[in-house]
Formats: sequence, C-alpha cells, structure tokens
Amino acid sequence: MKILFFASLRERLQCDQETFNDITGISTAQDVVDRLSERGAPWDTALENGKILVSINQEMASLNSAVNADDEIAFFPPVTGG
Amino acid sequence: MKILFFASLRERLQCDQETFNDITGISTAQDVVDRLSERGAPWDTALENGKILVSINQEMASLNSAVNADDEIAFFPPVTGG
Amino acid sequence: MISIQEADFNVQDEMDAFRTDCPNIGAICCFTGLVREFGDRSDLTGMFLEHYPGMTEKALQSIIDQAHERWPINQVRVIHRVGELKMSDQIVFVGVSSAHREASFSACEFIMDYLKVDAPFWKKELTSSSSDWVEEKGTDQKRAERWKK
Amino acid sequence: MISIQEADFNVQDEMDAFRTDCPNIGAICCFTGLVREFGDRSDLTGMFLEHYPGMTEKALQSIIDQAHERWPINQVRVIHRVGELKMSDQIVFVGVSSAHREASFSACEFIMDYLKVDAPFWKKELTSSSSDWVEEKGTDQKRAERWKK
Repeated sequence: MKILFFASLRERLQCDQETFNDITGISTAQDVVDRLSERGAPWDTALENGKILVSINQEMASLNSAVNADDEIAFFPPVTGG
Repeated sequence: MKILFFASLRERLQCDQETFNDITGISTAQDVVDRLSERGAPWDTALENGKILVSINQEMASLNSAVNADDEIAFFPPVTGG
Repeated sequence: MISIQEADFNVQDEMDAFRTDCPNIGAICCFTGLVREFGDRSDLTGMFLEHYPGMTEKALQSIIDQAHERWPINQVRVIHRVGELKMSDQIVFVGVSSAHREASFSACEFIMDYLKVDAPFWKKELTSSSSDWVEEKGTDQKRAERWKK
Repeated sequence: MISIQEADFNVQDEMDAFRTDCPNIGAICCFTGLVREFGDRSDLTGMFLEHYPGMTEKALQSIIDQAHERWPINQVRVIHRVGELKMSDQIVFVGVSSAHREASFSACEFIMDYLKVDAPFWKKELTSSSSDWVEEKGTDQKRAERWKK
C-alpha cells in the first residue's frame, strides 16, 4: 500500500511517501491514519486535525472508505489551486 | 437637420444621408418619417414597417421624441452585432 | 478602452495590457465572437459588418459604465471589427479584469448581452451568390433583460 | 485537452486552436487566473504551485465531462501551471468554445468553480522572508455548490 502526502501536510510530516508492506488490521482509510498516528508527533496532530482530505487511487474518498493492499492512498489539505 | 440611414434600410432607400434645410412643421421624429414617406415608394414602406429604430444625436429615441434643426437623426433596423 | 477597427486583434496582447503594472488583478474573463456557419447556411463565405460611427462608441461606453457601477471590476476592453470578415474570423472581443473571478465573469457576460442589443452594428451574411442582412434574434433581447431582475 | 505544466501559455494560440477547421464555433469564453497581490500581503513576491500528478488530470477530466453533459459546448481547454510563479504571472487558463455564447460562459465558469474545489493543486505564497500555504476559502465551496440547484 502506497501512501502519499501533499503540500502543507507533506512539509509538516517531512515525508512525501510511505509504503505499508504489512497491512494486517487495515481495512479503511481511518485505519491508515490510526497506524500513522501511532508514531506520535507530528503524525498524530497533523493527520487528525479534521481538515485533512483523503483520496484512494486518485479519487476523493472518506475515512470510512475501504482500502486494499495495492491501493494508492493520499492525504492532503483542502485544495487551493486556480 | 441631418438624417442618416444604415444597413438594410440604407440599401433599400439607396440613400445613406439626407439634409432637411426647411424643417417647418417638424417637431418630432415621427414628423421626419412622415416628411420622408411623402416621397412614396420605397420610402413609405421602408420607414413605416414598425421595426425601424430611431436615434437622435446618437442616443436611442422614440418616434415621439422632439427633434431640433441641428439634430442628427438616424433610422436603422434592429442591431445584429457581436 | 473601446476600438472599432477593420484589423484583427490578438487576445494575448490584450491580456498582457491588463496585467502590466496591475498586481491586484487576479482574474480576466474574455469573450470572443467568431464568424460561424449557420445550420441552414453551410454555403456562407463570410460576413460584412456595418456600424454607426460615433453612436457605437457612445453606446459601448454607456454599457461599460453600467458594468463598473454593478461589479468591482478593474479594466474593460472592447474591440469590434467592421468591414468584410471570413469564416472563423474573430469579430468581437470583450475582456474584463478584476481581483476575483465572479465579477469578471458577470461583467463580461453583461457587456456582451447589451452589446448585442444596444450597440449599432449590423451583420450581412455573404455567400458566393448572395448577401443577406441578418435578422435580430428575440433571444438576445431576453438575455439582456434578465439583468434587470 | 488538459495540460499541467511549468511553462507559460499564449491565449491567442489556444483561441486559434479552437478556430481551426471548426466553422460551427461562434463563441469562445476564456478565463485566466493571475498571481495577485493580496490586501494584507503587499510584500508578496510570487507563488509556488504544487499538485498531485495523475489525480489532477482525472479530477479535471471529470469536471470537463460534466460540463459537456450540461451544455452544448464544442471544445474545452484547461492549462494549469505548477512550480514557482511571479507576480501577475498567468496561473490557469480555461477556454470553452460553442456555437452560442451562453453555453461557453456557463461552462467556463462551472469548470473554474469546480477546479477551485476539486482539483488537487495547492498554492504557497512567497515573500522575501517567508512562505505560507494558502488556506481554503469557504466562498469557493459555496460557488461550486450553487451549480447543484
């Protein structure tokens, strides 16, 4: 499972990409957040601020959405382009 | 008094401009139409078809609008630019 | 600024004029009208555009003034070509710059809608064998009137 | 057609591409967004634009597909620049061609409104001494939602 981070979230985590090889216990996007948050600061506060969006395989999703081993999950702040 | 004609009206009348030196009896745009219509075809039918617009000194006006000796009166069909 | 001209125009040049020394502009909405083929006139070869010099500029300025009163816009540029034009030629350009996009969209559409019914231009369709003055469209009157609501 | 690029673009070139071999196009509405000075950030020197490659193109294509379903439009062109941009630089271009002007105006504004809330781009404001990610604007959500009525 590939996990991407963008923009202010990427900078705060100082990380643009993670790979989970073992996804035991992970069935939703929320489970991905929980696994990352276990690392403590800054992961827990950055990912659980209530404004972070999630996409699965490049489509907008919600934290309740199901995730699979070969999915590309991305977390990012609200978009501000245009 | 200068009188201008544009577009299809100009072509139908085969005339782009007229000058009235004597404006005795002319106090409104309708009076100008009446004076021109006295010439008979094609003036009467071309000017009295109910769709012709009138401007006085380059501002839209109506047939009831007052006209003066040094005014520029124009008659033309509905506009179709853009 | 208003230009009535036979010459063609370059939209990027107009955009660049809006941008120069205007760091508070964030949005430009542009409309360009083209000579197009009509459903029933596939033999169209071009158009001839006539206008009423003097009154045209006054009518356009009045429309632009109204747009400035209604929306927080920065600059307005109107170019309308006259004379003989070929298929797909650019006829008219309306560009509006503003800080935010909503004002530029609304003002640009408003100016086009009123240009269509208030500015003294007349179009004649040209084919290889004929030339016919275009009739007014009732839909244009309706589109202009909806801004009065 | 969608392009995400660092390079600048030329609006007239995009207009000419719309016109070529398309005699049934009578209207082109274009929107261009620029890097602008903010009321409280007169020290702004430029912006940095980041995006999510792959998802950005998918999101924009979905918005364009919706516009084609809603309005009788011909072609749509979207260009969005990424990387570092200076004051007054062109950021985004949305152009829509159609037979009649109303469809091009509506579709162009619709695409911009959804691009603002659905396409994964992020802006960072640069000054001589700092760089700050731009916060989302609630007004953008509201403008996108009004199309659902």
